[in-house]
Amino acid sequence: MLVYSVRRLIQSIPILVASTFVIFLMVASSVDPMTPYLTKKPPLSAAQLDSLRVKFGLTKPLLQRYWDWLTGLVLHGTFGSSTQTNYHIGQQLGYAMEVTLRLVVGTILIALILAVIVGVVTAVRQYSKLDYATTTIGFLFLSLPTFWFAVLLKEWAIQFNEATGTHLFDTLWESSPNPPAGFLPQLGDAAQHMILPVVTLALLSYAAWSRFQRASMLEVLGSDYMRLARAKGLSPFRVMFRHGLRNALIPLTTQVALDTAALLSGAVITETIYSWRGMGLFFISSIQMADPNSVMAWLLVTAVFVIVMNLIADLLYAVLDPRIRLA
Amino acid sequence: MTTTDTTAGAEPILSVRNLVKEFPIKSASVVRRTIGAVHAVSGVSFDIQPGQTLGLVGESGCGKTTTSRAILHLQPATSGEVLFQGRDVTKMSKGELRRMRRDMQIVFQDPYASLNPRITVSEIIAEPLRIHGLYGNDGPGQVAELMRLVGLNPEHGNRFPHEFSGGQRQRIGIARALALKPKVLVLDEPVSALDVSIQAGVINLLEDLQDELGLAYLFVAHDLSVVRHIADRVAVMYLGKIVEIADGNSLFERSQHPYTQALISAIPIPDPRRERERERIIVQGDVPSPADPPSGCRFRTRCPLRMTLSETDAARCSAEEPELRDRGLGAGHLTACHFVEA
Amino acid sequence: MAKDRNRGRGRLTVGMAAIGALALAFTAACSSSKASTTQTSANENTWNTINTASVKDGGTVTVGIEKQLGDWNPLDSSISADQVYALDGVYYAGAFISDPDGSVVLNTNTMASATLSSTSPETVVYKIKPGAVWSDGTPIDASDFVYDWLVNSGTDPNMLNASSTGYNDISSVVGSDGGKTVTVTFSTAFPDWKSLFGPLLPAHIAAKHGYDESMTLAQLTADVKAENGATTSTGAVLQLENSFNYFSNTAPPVSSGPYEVTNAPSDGSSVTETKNPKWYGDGGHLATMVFKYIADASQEPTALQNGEINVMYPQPETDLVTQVKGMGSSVKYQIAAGYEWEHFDFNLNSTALGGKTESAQEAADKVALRTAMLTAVDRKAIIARTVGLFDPASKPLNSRLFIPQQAGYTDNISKYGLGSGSSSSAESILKKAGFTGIGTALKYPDGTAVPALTMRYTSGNSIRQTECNLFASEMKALGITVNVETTSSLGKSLTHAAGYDYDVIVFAWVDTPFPNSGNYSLYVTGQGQNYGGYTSAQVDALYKTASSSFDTATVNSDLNKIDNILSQDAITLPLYQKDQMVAYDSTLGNVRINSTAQEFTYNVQEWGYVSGSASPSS
Amino acid sequence: MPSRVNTSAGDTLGTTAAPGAKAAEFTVRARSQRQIVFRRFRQHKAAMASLVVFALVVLFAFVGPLLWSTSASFMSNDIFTAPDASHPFGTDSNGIDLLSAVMKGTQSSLIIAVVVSVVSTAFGAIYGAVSGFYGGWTDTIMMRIADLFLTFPIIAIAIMLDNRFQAEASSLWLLIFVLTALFWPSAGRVIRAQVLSLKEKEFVEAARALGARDRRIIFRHLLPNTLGSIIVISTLTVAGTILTETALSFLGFGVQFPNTSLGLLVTNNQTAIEGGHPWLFYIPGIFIILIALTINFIGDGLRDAFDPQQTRVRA
Repeated sequence: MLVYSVRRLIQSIPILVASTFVIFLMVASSVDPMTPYLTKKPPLSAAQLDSLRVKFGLTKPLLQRYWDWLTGLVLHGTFGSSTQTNYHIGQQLGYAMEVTLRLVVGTILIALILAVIVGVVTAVRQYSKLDYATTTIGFLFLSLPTFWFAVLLKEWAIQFNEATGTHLFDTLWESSPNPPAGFLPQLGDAAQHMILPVVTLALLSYAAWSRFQRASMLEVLGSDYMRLARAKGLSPFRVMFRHGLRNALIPLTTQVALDTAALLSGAVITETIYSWRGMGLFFISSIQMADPNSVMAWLLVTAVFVIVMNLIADLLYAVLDPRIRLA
Repeated sequence: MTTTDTTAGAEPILSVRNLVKEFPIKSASVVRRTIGAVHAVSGVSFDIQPGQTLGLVGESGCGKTTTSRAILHLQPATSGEVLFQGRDVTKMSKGELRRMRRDMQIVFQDPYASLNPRITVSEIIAEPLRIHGLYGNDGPGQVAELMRLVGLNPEHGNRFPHEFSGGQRQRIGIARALALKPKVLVLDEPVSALDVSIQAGVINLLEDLQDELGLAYLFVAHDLSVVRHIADRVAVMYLGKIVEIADGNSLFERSQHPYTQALISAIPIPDPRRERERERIIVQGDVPSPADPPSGCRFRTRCPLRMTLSETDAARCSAEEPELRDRGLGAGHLTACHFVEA
Repeated sequence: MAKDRNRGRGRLTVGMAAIGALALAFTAACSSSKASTTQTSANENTWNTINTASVKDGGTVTVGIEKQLGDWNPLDSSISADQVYALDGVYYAGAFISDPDGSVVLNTNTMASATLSSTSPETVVYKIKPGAVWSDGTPIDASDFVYDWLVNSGTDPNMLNASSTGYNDISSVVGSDGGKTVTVTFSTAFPDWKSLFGPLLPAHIAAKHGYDESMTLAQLTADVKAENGATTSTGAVLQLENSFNYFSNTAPPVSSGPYEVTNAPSDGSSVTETKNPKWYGDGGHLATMVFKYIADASQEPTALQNGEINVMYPQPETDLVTQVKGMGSSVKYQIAAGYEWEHFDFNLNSTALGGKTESAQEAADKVALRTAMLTAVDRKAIIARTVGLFDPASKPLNSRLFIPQQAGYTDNISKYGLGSGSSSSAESILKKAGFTGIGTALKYPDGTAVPALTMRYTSGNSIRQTECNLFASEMKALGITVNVETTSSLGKSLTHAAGYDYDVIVFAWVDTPFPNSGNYSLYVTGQGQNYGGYTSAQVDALYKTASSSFDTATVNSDLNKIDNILSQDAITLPLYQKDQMVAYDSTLGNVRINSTAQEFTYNVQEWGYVSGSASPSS
Repeated sequence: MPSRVNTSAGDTLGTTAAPGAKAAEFTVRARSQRQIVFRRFRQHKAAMASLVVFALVVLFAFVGPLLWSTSASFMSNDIFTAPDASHPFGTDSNGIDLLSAVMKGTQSSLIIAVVVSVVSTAFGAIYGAVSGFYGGWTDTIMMRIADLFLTFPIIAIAIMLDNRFQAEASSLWLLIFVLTALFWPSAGRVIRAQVLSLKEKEFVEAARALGARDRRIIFRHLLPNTLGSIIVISTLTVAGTILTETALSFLGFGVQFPNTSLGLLVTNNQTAIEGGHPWLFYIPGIFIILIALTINFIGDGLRDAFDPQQTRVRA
């Protein structure tokens, strides 16, 4: 397993390098850090603009710039300097990751629990009214545009707050600007802020996962060993959980691992609507600031997420399913 | 391995010489090196005369299917020669191989898996003709003729394989193999997947076709009973090697090798009374791993004969590999065992 | 990149071209209490007094900001939004401030006086109040003026200061009277001297980070010259840059305004400012101000409604205004036309509309074509479908160099019929000039077809989309095909970075209280903001005289002459003043719009919860 | 690496029955594959209903404009009128009739979705089949390239391409290109996984024994056997594309004026609920949901129809 992981990670290195190179070319050709400076009123002097070009490394050949970026990353662990003053890319990316992680962990927990329950119940009661109802609801969530749903949810939350005269839902930010003192009140504050974005993402993610869980549960239920277990006279509960659920969870687990990569790279829309300064907003603001190194840093981290989560998905598969041998 | 299967008579249409097929085993370390090999086929030699049938018999995993694939170059051999009409298949170019395939065809074991479920039967049978550019204006006629030849109703040509029974499917497979009018047909357990009641029908068909078209068969099977009917010569394989090869009658009547004897003793006898009295030779233990075959005689770990031998004789089994040669029976009856001289 | 993808975000990113005014870097917060009593504007007598209230001490105000926080140096060119400038102004005071009505007045909290003592050579004498100190107790004095001058002088190209306008005309800054009197002498006349010495940076802090306080301009010039164009500075020049960059990268260690930064998490999510204990001026009622980042303007009203912020100042738009109106009595808001104005601009580099030379641009057929096109534009119809939807008071703007609040404002547009929407006069102009195919497929007098024109607007900006649509349909009525396309980077399009890619464009400029120096770069040949490539010897000459005159009446008359020429040449058409908006808890007093680059925080020391209200305590 | 076959997509068809299941040596008059699939699909009530609704939406988008004469770009003087007889869907701030705008938006959303779905699935399937068929280094390299595409966060790429090419390329085709780049690798992975198991089937070996060339094996024997998956994937890609297009529009990088799409309509009116004209937000949104929902149901029906495994449990 370890050997396999190491080999996979080593295999990923050329992908990463190739990917950074392609992305570097793309970023270099589309994100011009000079843009904001070209239209200042009053304008910057030509000498100042030249000085900026040097500062941003635009006077060097493209390959040289890529090499500088790569060696900076590999030798010094830096993402290069930002075109913004007082902006440390690594540090800001760290904050963004922490914020996104909070969102993602909450989302996955809720979505996973929902998905497993709904998936199992609908599989066991396949073609029942309950199955049709939950399937329809699931498909409805699958068909909702994220921001449309988020806007509605926010609207309802505010109406709820106003109608009840409470402040149960916070509509913005990951915490209050000046959170209350003490651990518990702070936790409560964070929880209030988490409800809406987490519910948004969780409902949208659970829908796909519950379909997945239903499908694999159905497959397991139809398998010979389940029939055998039932024939042996084991209690239905025991059959379902010891034999059924355990095996049916395998595909879902790997799927969740894969989807996590996408969530980690930033639920751009959810983060925008709820003003969570996570990975998604980091990227959008990097583009708005026309800051190539920020964009590069974000893309690199995202690529690493994808590769690592892919690996984890494969490893999980092997751990959970003894029939799979990694080689 | 210098001994060859020397049946007197005409020039063989297919000669296999010292055929070896090994599958590499890769290490599980970070850098994947080849650290060993599965010795699936370890030096097999035989000849097939035109219009004759060679039965190739052995347990599952003994290498007989690999042999048949290597002969057709579906899995390239590691070493050795496969001479088809005197020309070495293993050294053929792509184009030569394609031409060779017109003359040497294969029928597969599983009539369900070997037919593409998405294609109609007439298209399946027409495919070889199309591949080799022979599907002209009379293509449909040829296909209908082939279907009739194997006993299928040509009107069913536009149906899909799943609409046919197992026996019918195997006939489709045979019709496909015959479409190019081959000279040699490799039959890879063509009836093992079929019900016993249907097996006879297919075997009869194969015999009729051989008579009609003058085909040579390499008939691969895992038990001797099927081969008995159809084979002119029979080769018995154990763990990648031929342990005994002889004309059909000679093998069944005068088998020398303990393994062959064990196989023959396992054939059920239709008479219940005799069947009850039949003395069975039980071979003990499991087949050793082909990745690490026993030294000397490969059968020695399970050999009933070896248990009766003196210690020195038994030591010879593990020290020296028995040569496949005439052990006193003549008439091309070759055996690979140190202790069976007649 | 500029991507004001929705109307609400316009404020943040129209930026690139339009915002610039902040670079004029004048003044800081802190005003005298006179703001609540004086009435100076001729046009709008409530500009400075709206929402005046007596307020109590204490309380916290949270302000929503649409930009990540962390740009600390208001003089740095990389500072990218007026939103941030609003915040920086709270802790760095300057010599003058702009009141909401546009009048530039002395910052009487910090300054005792500032007088123009001579015009030849131009000499200004500033007297700093004796009690004015930085929050660490160091007096605000002449050294701060000298530092401001040196970093803004434009001597060092590697110093990325936002603007050198005016500062590069100064020959000396001399302190006397223990540093409390500062005498500034100019080598070239700069009549807009009140725009100088806006935010003053603390020279004594700069000294701790490399700046040599004995440095003179002559020295700096000599050192830079010695570097001979090197892109990396050395020695004293580098030290000066380091001190400048220190202010960019570090939350201000000291404050000269009513509040000082006490908490600024490095993730840039918020800035908390508390009352400056050494505040020497009037007011300072609130205990704490929090500036908090919000990703998207359209999220602000809900945040205000939900009590998550107390003040917001988004770019107003229909839905947003409706939403705020719907919030009832708990929220007050103010909408007013400001210094930012929307306009259609021709690209004279396009041979269809002009050419590179003045003679090509002045060719009779081209002038007629441009005049006819602008005449056909119905500005009232545009307003009715855009800003008029939420601000019934919106009306066409009739000057390119002044806004109605300013004394020099004269109608130089409608008398030429531009923007009237009269297709009949447009057609007669074309007919008279010899055009054919009017209303079908327009041809120049020489018979060649007028090619299809490309018009661009910032993608996602639906107001501009409407404006372009209307323009296109009006041009179609004349027989001109206008293809409306978007640009994701207004800056790139304007500067033709990817080659010349528009014939007509719509965007906004931000005016300043200094119409002369503020608009110089827009219409003078070869200047940085003259994107359309306009060239007129007459305009250049008029600007030259206007730039050296100290007589406001002469300057205004010269500028209006220029404006008339621009109308006659029909190179651009102002549409309307863009509205500004501020919305806040109704219990907050003295919060009001200041549409100058001073921003609405100009009087932050006066802010507070209205006496008697149940204010949220911190 | 263990191959994860998407369990929800149809496995190989017609080869699942156990050997000897039909022992009789007489002809079975069985239904053709197509008939079976069609019959199973018809039994899926939700899918059938969805098919009808979806057909109506398509008619609405493509035939509607012929019957409803108001142009989607005509700015009338009726600003912000609520839905009534003359404007069944109301109008927006420009006085544009929302009914015609929704028709036009639906039209372009559907065109984008279908083009993306067909191109990405076709390309992905061929790519996956080639990769799986050749295996070894070819497979490793091809799959790593697909991984490379997966590591590019597509929204990021869209934004950057948009930034780069907007002046030069038509945004609609750029959008289609970007979305195709987004969806093909997943199709490729699923098909590859199937081909990996399919190529071990004897009929592939049979074809090779007959002398068939690689191209023939891939296109004649492997890909047709993944048809069920291909159809299901391409169906679901339509729903995915519609939603992704909406997301891109929200971020300002989707279809641009003068073109329109459902995503752009909703984005332009995202504050309309609070602004007092909620129909501008709800109506285009409901159309997006309608399309995505019906497509999801149709995809579900097809999956059931193609995959006999799922129906086995019914008994």
